[in-house]
Amino acid sequence: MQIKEVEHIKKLRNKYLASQKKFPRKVMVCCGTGCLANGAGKIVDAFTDALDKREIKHFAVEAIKETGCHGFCEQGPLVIIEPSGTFYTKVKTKDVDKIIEQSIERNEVIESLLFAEPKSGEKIEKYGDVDFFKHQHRLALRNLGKISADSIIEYISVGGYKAFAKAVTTMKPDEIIDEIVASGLRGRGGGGFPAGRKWRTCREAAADTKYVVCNGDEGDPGAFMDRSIMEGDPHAVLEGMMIAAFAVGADQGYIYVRDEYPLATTHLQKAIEDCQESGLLGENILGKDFSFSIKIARGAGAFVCGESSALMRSIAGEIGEPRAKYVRSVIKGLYDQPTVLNNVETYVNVPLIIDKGSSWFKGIGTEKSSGTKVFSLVGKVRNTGLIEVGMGTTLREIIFDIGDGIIDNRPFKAVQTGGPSGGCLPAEHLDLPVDFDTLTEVGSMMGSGGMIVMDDKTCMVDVAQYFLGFLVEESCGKCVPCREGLFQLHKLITRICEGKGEEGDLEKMEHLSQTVLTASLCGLGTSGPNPLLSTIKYFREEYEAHIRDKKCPAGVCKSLIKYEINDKCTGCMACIPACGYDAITGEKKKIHILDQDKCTKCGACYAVCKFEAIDVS
Amino acid sequence: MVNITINGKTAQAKEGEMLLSVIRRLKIDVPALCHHEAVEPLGACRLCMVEITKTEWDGWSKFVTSCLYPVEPDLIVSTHSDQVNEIRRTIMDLYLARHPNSPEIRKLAEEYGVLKTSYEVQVDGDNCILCGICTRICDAMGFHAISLVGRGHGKTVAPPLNEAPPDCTGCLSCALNCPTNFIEFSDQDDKRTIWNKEFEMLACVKCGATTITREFAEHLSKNRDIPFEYFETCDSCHRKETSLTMGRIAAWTKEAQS
Amino acid sequence: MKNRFIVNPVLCTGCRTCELACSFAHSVDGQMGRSRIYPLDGGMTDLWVPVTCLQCEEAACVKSCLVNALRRNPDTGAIELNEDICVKCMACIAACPFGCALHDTQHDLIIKCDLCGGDPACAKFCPTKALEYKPFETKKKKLAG
Amino acid sequence: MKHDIGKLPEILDRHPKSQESLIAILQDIQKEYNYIPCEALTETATALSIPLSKVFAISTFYNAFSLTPRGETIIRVCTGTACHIRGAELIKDQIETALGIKAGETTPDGKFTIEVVACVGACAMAPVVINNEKYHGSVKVSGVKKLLKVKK
Repeated sequence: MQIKEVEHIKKLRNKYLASQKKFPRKVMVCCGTGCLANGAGKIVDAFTDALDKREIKHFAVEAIKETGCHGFCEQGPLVIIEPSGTFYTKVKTKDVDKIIEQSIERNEVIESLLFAEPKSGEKIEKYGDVDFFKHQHRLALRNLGKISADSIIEYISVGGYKAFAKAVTTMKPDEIIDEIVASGLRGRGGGGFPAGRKWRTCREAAADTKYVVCNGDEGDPGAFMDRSIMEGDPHAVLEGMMIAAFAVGADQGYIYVRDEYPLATTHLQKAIEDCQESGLLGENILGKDFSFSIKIARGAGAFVCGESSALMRSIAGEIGEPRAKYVRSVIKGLYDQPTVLNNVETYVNVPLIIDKGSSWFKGIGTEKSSGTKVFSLVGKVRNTGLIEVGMGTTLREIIFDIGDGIIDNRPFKAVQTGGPSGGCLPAEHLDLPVDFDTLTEVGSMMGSGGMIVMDDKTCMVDVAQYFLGFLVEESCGKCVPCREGLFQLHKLITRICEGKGEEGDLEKMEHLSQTVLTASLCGLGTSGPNPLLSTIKYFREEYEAHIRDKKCPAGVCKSLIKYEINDKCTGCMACIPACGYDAITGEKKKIHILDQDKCTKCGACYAVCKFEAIDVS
Repeated sequence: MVNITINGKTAQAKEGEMLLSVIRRLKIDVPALCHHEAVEPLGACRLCMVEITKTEWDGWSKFVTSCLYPVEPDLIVSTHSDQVNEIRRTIMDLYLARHPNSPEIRKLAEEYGVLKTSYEVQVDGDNCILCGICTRICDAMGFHAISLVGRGHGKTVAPPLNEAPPDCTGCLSCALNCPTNFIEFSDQDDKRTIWNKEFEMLACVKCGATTITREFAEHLSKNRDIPFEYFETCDSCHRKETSLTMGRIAAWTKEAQS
Repeated sequence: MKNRFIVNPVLCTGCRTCELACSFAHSVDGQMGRSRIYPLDGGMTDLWVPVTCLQCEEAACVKSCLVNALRRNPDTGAIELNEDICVKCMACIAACPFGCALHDTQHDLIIKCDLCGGDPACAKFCPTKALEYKPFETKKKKLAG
Repeated sequence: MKHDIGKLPEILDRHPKSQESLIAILQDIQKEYNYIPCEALTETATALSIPLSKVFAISTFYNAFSLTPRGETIIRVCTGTACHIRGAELIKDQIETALGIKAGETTPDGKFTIEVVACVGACAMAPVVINNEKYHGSVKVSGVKKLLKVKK
């Protein structure tokens, strides 16, 4: 299948769509990492096996689609029957025969496999009617769950590479950049720098060689949108990069993929090979004077490589240490050449903007942050997963409408956005419309879109300590404020968690944070104290409880809590083997005894007790 | 050449040259622990930070490491503003917590008024401040014998695999340029030891005085096209030789003239 | 025509004025530095040779410097050492076949003659004109003139 | 001790001989041997004409590389924010107690290595533990022992 001109894309598309008409119903099995972990692979096998055993009317292997992630990983494996959109969750292999018999052959709905809204218990039949999906506006995630993840023809069948063809054959590079500038698209990786301006600077920079780089090193713990997109819609990433390359005049692209994402690498690799084979990558693409190829560079486990200059050094096979960027990487980037670097989510928006126009895109979101943003809504929220909403949606809508509120109806305490560079926002900011600037104003950050919801059982001091610990581990160690400053901040906060905090520690930490913020070399350091500062700002009394009263109100910090067995204990003996330290003794049907001297406060007993018989204080 | 203002005085600088070079040329004392002119600036110690602004920035200023900030026209630089001094003070405080036994660190910290660190002292800390001067010089000399190993707080300077470095020629540049004199070596008789590697010192064929290691001399001779016998005589014997040769020539000339 | 050092050992009395002048000219922090020139015994009675750097065309010291701290000044022709760049590896001292790159042990500096930037103090103060710094007239030039 | 690095030439042949390939080569070596034997580092440096010190620095900078042999089964505990909030610490503790080693260590019989990873991007299923390549989501204290028995 060779694509040498725009017509070929159209022809391929029509031919494929016609071939698919044979199947009145299709089975979409989510094969994102989450669903695979829950056994989606076996579900696909079960469907194929069923076909081996007998002939099923209007159904064949071609109608089973291994799709990308729907974002609702917690409910996986997910199976959707199209075109009706019947939505089955937590499907098991034993359900497959039933699905084939009832839903595929007879077009019936299997009540027991439907998703029940956690709050109302109401069973919802169609995918689009579930609260989790209903409130979303999916642009970047447009194809996730709709097409076979690694198939170029499926991508083309939903309009893929149409925008690229339009850009290359009908637009001048400057027109493309004008369009991106007009759309107001800002970098989805964290900083929110206008993508169009970056492209223009790169285009104007005089150099023979230019590069287009895609940052797929999603390092923020708690964020996984780039992973899902790379796994589930790799061609959209390539298309975005190809348009960027044509616009800035680059002939080589790189995608830097995290080491922890093997499936993303496999799918991207296949997508690149398919494009090379069909002629969408290579020399004289679509018959034009445009050549472009893309290589995958795999990361090797270093958070700091999400920083642009470190990432570029890592691509070159060097140590991923950032350098000072008084000369920007768009002028002097990879191999000292002008380089456009955007992240995965940014690139997948590009084909949409070219296809539908900048004014359409500008109409979504807020004035200064146009378009949508994907968030990974995780933590103590009922519906966890990957969601996409228009910029300006409030935190409340995201957490309570889409996320359906807090697990076990506990009170909402805080939401952490922006990963280790961001901050924790308390309930008073729940009505904040989320965009790049509002989050920064209140001391947090958009970051790559991690959104971690916390309830009253989450200790904010512990959260800050967690992030500082993470950053100490991940600091490259090049500059002193970050290497030594974050280390000392972590020491100080650890002492507080251990009940050894002293008056004045908060002020000392705030003071040291200022130097780390101002004097560090790269973004890791200059934003590193944010989780600490935001928690001190909004949850100061919790810190003071740790320091003054030596208490952890949330019952998390081990040195400040005590586990005790109360009289609700039924003597079920479940906690005895759970305790790895022989601290609990007891007999059947008698209240167990916890030896405080042996207790390490690991919380295992608390986690296994079904009778609320263990108190934390 | 462009004009910039440093601490209220106008100075001339080459456009694109690093700000620290201009500051040092003016003999303004700005500390820097990771800077060496022989190698590319790194920006690791952050002590050379200065505050910069421009008239058109409308009161807004920023902090930059002068060692790698290229000069721009009309820059207004303040090398010792209150905030800059505060940053340096905190950095020295952090250094002192990690390297409490280094005389060099103690002295510089004292200059910024830090007599005792406010932070937790690292008891088992060594005096390596991870400035990378040694490794960068080693790279610049083309040996690449040692490198910064690991990352973050646990980073160290070490030879590959923590064994005697195969590429080291014992030139000693790493040790002699270490700002805290951390790198150990010993020169005894005709043996030099550094990085757990032993080297034979070349001895002067005339007087027996030692000069550089045999490996270093062989490297220079081979890669830099210098006759090896040049290295076999020490500088003082070379000078004597020179004077005798010139003396003989002078005597002949005198003879010829008379 | 560029100036050159012209050394005439026959006139040298070994008075060591050049050495003193050089030390003063190269002071370090206001203290006298180590001299770059030494009148040495020429091997015959009453013959002294002021030994100093010849600024060789193809200089071993320059070749031996792996960090390019030694560079020729295009105006004076002197090979000058940039002390800030120098990493003190001693390669130049070991490489110079005339023994004219020196180690100032007192200030821990590598030193060599820099022609005082075009007006060498040694020649200026030499009482007997054993050392002169002046245009070198070649025979060819004479013939042409 | 000499390590068998017989597969190395084959790995090196798969990649262009440039510094750009270094990280990918190291990853392939680690995949083959479960760690990076030091002989392989030296050979790689020679093959790519990169100073050994640089190769050593890179192999120690990135978390993914291990220069010491690891267990047959590698248990990776995700400690990303979502997992942390949902009790990854407790799960880690349970695994450590069950295997009698600390994170980063290998059991004396060479069967298990526990590694802590910053985030594996499966946050919706927190807490997550990966047994070799197999993901386990929503891990509970009661499920730890069963999880450790799973062979690849």
